[in-house]
Amino acid sequence: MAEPLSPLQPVWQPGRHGNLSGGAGVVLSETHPSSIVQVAAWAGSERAVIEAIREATGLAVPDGAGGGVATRTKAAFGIAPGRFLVVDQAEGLETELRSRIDAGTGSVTGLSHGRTAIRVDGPKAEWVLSKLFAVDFSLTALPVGSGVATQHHDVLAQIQRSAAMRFDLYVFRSLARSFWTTLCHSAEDVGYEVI
Amino acid sequence: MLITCPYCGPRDVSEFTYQGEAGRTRPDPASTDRAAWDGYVYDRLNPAGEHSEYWQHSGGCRAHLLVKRNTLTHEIASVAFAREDQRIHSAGRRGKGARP
Amino acid sequence: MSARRIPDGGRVDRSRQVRFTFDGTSFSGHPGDTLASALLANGVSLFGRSFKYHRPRGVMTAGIDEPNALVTVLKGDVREPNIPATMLEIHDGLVAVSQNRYPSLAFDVGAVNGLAGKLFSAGFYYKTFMGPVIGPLKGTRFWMFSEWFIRRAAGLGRAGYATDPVRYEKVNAFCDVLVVGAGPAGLMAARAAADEGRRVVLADLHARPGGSANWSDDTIDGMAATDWVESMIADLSGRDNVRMLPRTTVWGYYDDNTIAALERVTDHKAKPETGEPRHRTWTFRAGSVVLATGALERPLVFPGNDRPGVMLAAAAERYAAEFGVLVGERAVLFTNNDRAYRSAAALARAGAKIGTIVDVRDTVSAAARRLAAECGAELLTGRSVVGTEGRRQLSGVTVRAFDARSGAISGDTRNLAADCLLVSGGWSPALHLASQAGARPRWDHALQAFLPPEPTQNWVAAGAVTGAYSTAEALRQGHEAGRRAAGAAEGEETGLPLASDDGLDPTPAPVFEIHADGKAFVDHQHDVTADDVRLAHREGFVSVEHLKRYTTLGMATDQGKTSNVPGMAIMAAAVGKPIDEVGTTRFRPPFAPVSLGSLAAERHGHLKPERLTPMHDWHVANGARMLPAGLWFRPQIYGLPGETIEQAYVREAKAVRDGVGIVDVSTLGKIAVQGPDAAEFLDRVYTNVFSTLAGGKARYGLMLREDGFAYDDGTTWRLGETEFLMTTTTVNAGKVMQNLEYFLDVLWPDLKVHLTSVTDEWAGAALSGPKARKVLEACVGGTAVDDATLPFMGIVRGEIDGVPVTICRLSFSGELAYEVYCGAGHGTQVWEALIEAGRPFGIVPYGLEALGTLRIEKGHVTGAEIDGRTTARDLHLDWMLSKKKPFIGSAMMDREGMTGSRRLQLVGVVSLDGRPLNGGAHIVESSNPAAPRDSIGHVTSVCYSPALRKYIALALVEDGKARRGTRAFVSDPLRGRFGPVELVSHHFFDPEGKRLHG
Amino acid sequence: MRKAMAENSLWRRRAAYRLAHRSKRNVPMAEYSALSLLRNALSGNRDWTPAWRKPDPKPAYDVIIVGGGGHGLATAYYLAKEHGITNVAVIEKGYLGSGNVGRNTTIVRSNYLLPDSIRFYEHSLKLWENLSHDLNYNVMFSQRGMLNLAHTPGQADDFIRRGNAMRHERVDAEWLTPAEIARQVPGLAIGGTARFPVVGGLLQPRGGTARHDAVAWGYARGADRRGVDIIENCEVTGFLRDGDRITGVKTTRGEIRAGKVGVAVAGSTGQVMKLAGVDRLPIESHVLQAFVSESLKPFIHTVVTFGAGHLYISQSDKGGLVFGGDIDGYNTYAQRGNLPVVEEVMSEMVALFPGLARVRLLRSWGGIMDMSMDGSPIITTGPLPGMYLNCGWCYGGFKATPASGWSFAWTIARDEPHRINAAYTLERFHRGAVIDEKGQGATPRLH
Repeated sequence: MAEPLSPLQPVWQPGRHGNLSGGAGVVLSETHPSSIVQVAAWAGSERAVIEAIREATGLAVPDGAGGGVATRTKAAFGIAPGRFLVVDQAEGLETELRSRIDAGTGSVTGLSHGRTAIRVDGPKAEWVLSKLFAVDFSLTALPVGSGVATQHHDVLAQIQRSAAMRFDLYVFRSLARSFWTTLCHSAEDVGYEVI
Repeated sequence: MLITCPYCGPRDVSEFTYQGEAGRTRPDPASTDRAAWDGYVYDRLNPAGEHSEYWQHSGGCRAHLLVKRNTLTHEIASVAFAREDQRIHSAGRRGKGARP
Repeated sequence: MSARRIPDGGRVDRSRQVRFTFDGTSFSGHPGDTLASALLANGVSLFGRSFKYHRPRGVMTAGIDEPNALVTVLKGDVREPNIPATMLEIHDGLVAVSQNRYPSLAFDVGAVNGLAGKLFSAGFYYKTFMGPVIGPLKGTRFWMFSEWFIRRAAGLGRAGYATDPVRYEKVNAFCDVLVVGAGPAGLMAARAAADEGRRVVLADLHARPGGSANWSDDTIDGMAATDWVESMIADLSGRDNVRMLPRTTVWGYYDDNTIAALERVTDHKAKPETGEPRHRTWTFRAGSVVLATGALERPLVFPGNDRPGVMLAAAAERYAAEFGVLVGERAVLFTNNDRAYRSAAALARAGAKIGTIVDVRDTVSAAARRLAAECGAELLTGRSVVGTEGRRQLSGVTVRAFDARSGAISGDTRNLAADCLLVSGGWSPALHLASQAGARPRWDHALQAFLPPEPTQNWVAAGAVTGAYSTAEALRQGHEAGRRAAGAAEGEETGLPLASDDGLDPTPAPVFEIHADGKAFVDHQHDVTADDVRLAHREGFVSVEHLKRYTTLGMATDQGKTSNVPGMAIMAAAVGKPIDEVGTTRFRPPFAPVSLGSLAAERHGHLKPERLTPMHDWHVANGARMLPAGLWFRPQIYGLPGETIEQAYVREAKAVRDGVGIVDVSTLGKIAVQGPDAAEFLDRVYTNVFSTLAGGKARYGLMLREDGFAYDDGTTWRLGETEFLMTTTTVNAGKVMQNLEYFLDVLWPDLKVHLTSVTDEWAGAALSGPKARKVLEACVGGTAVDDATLPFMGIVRGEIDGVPVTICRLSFSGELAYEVYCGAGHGTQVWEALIEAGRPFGIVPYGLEALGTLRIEKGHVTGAEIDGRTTARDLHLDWMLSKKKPFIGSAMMDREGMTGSRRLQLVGVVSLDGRPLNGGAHIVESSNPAAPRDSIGHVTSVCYSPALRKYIALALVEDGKARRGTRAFVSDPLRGRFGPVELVSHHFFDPEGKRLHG
Repeated sequence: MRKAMAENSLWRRRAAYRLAHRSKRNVPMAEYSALSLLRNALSGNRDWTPAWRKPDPKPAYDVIIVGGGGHGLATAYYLAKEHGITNVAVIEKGYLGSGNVGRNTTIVRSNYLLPDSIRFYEHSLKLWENLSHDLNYNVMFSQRGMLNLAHTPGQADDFIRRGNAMRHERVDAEWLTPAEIARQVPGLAIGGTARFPVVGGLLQPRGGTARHDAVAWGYARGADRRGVDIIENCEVTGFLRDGDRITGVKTTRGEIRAGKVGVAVAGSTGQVMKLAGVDRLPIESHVLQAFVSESLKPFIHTVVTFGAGHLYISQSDKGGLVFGGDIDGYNTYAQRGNLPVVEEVMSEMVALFPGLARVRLLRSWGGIMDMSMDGSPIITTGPLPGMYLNCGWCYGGFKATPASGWSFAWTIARDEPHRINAAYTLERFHRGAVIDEKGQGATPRLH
């Protein structure tokens, strides 16, 4: 089996672009996680699901809306009441989670192909994202690890702050190419590098 | 207009889909009471003042919210999850310092 | 007016020259100049022509309230009309032209309108141009004939058709305190809020923060006001919790402190940086707002008050102090208040001769008298300017005695030579944003001004906008407002800078108009005169809204900033009521005009994203003609060179019936329905039963709306005991998802069901045709695909080219057919593998047209038939309406309006004249093509059927079922098609469904 | 305080001065014409008289119309003109025409899909075509054409179906090719890089625009000249009843009796009907924002709608581009909308006319729309005896003004609907005989 094909391929232009007078304000990349899985708990089973995520990934998702945690290879964060997006660079996460979450506890939905993972990294990341989303991206409002579900017009996005100046965006695959183009366009004034 | 989603915090109205008056009661599915069905499907209170209504946070967590809003001033008195069980079990958002 | 640049003073950079053109003539100015200041410095006095009478007009203001000096900026073919020269910063290469004149600004034939001024009184067009009641010009013809000329005479600048190539953007900003206006009050507020550690944004519409401190002769904190501004800017811009936004007009105050502003990012630059937008829309969500928006000076209304050379007093002061431009050598001041004496003094200091000060008041404060003496001006109290002289520029004014109480004019006329008349009628607080926020302004009798209302949202006002016109008060209010907005505890005011006190009386005399002979303009841009206002009163258009609408007062591009209050005052005088009883105007967004581009922001040139299937690039590379379907793009046909659309789809459809074809079905909505109650949930939302569906099987389902009309259809697959995959139509996918979520959250919260959109997770390819199984057999591993393993509506899992796939045997085409789903990232890989495997069988990719053809031949319905007005019975889908259980729509679907023979019912249509049928054609019984009437239905879907070798269609026809086998006619007057058809069953082809069982 | 009083008296004195010096009071209301305009110009425009009287309410009328908007005034006009019922009062809570008649985008058309709609709006269009003469008031109805752009073959079929439906009802409709559209509407993004290329357009040549305020004023003047009392600043606070029967209204200016009471209050329908004890109706009140650009030289001649979104645009005689889009989509009585719709509409404007990015938005405003459950209006007797109801105009009420008034007058005068409004009942919802032009069902924000 070949590698999954990225929807961004035809518009993928590695290198530095835009106004680079102050260096590249952001680095844009696609993170290609092999596993993107949504886990949803029934009301009352939230803790059990959080525990299952911990067992499957080692990630301790903090309780509370939008709470999350990210490591170099794995990430998890709340996207809705009782719902979490769990991401792993490695394959097999859906199977792992399914084995730990039965129908009485919640449901597990594979989205590894359906979502495209885009990383916006750099000192101007908040600036660039604030052009597209009506969300307060300041560190106090959105601490490291936590996430939000939001939208840019027709494009729904789930966004996790994976480091102080780094955001991981999960957008619908069918819209990812258009979104990428818009994102690059929005980053031109601060300069961006595609890696 | 901002709606403070109990899960996501205050968000712009553009992230929400209006789902109409919340006060209507759907008749029992097997009911053949035509007047009751007519009332449910077609009739609205349409008050000038406080209005109970549903909004879906379609551009966010997708939960339906029960919103009490004044139709004369657009002031929102309260927002809660439409589902009781979400009201009970979902912790409020942390770190959302900004006031609505 | 013989304006000129004075040797020093002002805040322009005299060391550098900026070259620009106006009406084709080259001029130069300095960085820091506006077009108005630069042209004035070059001695230009004539800037434009008025709307109705085409009167020559100069510059009246120095800011956003300018009604007269509007220009069009040209960037190549791209035109930007109606820009106030007072707000336009010059840059090298700026090209500006004047407007509303022909052939030239100096000689404008439109000025002939002025001769018939009385005829063109307010509302004259309502009383005439109706034309004759009979004859060729009856009806609307005469009006439209007249209108042609009126439209060409009206309008100001000309917009261009060329695409604006620049970029616009929007930024969402969250802050604790937004301060609007960076005058003394705003600067203080920003600093006070920042001191509390709040996130502060300070926006000001001018290039330089400072407001009145940039041009007044105040001292603040022991230094010149301009130096104090510099120190405040240095302080604030050094803080990382403060964002300063110059050139940013806050124009909209929406609900919940959602505030819109326009930043003019590059308008003042000869060349923008890479990626810089021309305009940036800021949408603030502010915890609280400080409105420090200042006040606007208003003119007095008197005959000849529009002649170039008549200017607001503070504007003249500002040109001298801020731009180093003296607007006249011999000036007269005409005022009803003290503050204007400072303007006269400033001009005198700058080198003008202030010959006379004409004050409508009998008595004037000592402080004002001192200023008059300081300028060496003769002070004429109890007098009024009653006229002006000059042609295209002022040469003199006439003065008579005036009784400010009765408005009576008396005594001898005195003529004063002047090249410049400074006018001040008092000040109007700029309370537009406060009013937009939801409440009514209140009238203050002492200040003769509308003041901000009690806040209905979270804002605080500070400075001149509250009617506090002294700088000391502005500083104090600003500081306090900043602290309040920041939520700081009440405390004593410490560290407030001291400001000079001019000792002047802030209250003006209640005089707005000098009622003498001649055209006295209230709304300069729209040429609304005081007589027009009185005419409106005479004809009963008394309420402020009627006044505005009848006379067009305040409807011009300056939005009445200088004219609203005088206009209301004149109406109030006519009615004999105080101003506030005549009414107040409710201000609405925008405060000042905003570019459409800035509001489109990043959507300028990119209205909607393109939604692409996983195989999109393959389709394009293989000659598909793509068709938009909502946001999606789908192949319409894969045309061969020289083929028409019909030839292509007929070839494709025939290939399916004869062999095998493949179509991309990835756009179908796909919803994961998971949970212990998933089957129960589906029973409630579908008209038919799903709880009996076995695992590994699929079923076709139909949904109704609550009102009982048909809504959507699709197949739903049972993947496990608690897991289903629902498919919906492409167009309804989003709506269906939201509906289902509503049901779960609101109607049935007790059901344990989760819904997730997985449309994008799966690539889907439908393989159809008698040889479809052979193709699968050639490429599918891990499972058999024979009839026993994969019966009709069965589901198996296997792999193709090493990729896991799920295959369901279902058919839209009526042929033996399969839908093959795999992870979207492998979509193209699997698609290509299927094509490769199908090559020996002559596989053909097919598009929407062939897909439509195949389903029409089978009589399957889609969105063209399920159009929101049809019922399941209309579409002969009543067999799907379960009687064993209630479902969404079941209680309402049998109402009398939804049943019976008058309903439009689905039928098949066969063309009897061998010519194509058209979607949207109607069906009629009468055979007369010349007078088509009495439509009995319409054609919904059409094709040439290769299977039947006929043009066929589906149609919705009154009592259609009963009409099967009868003749009718298609009538399509829009496309000139009329012809005989036979109405038949919608099951055209293989009605028994033998073929899909292979 | 003393100062305020002093000024008060100052105003009064000046007004008295003006009044004393005014010549010729109470001249009869003049016929408007070019000649009268000239005659008055020569006398300094001092002889014009009020366009309508400002009478005090009488104790009783044959008919009271609640709502001095376009529909209410038109109803009064046609009651007097067509049915000889002149003892009529129109009661308006604010200034005349303060509602949607002065807040719309002025489009007049009859390009509907369903026969009931076509017949009604075509009746209206025919009245429009002679309205200026009929009223002796130039309402500036300009038949500059109404063009609906289609962007996909499927949409083209839908539009052609509609155009054909019109033609079968003897209403004008034409199909234009992209090339023809390009000639008629310069500056339009038709093909090329357009995200939604134009594949054709449905043109109703007789459609166009009118001067909205003039319609209110013209009907007011026309009704007034026929004896109707137009009573402004008079708010209905309740209904007088005799058992179930409505016998008049309570107002802020006293009780007024009437044989019949017609309610035509658009966005305020819910509030007014509650005063009559009717708590629930198939109506939701929503805000629709409208926009006008700065004044420009002629840019666009025809009225154009964008089919890949929701946008309609025309240019006024003054030169402003007048345009609008969707309703905000939530219940409201505040004549104030929010920013997302503003941005959506502007995005569509520049998508359709990419040259307009530099043109500036001058004004925006909001009107309250009485959105019905099927997108079609209600003009009916009832729902209480002695009462007549006219509502549910969604955002299509302006063009309907003449026919709405005409058929409502008929319904009031004869106690039964005319053929053209017979389908617009309240009980159609009960029977499922909805008139759903958009096929969206009982979700008002989608109509």
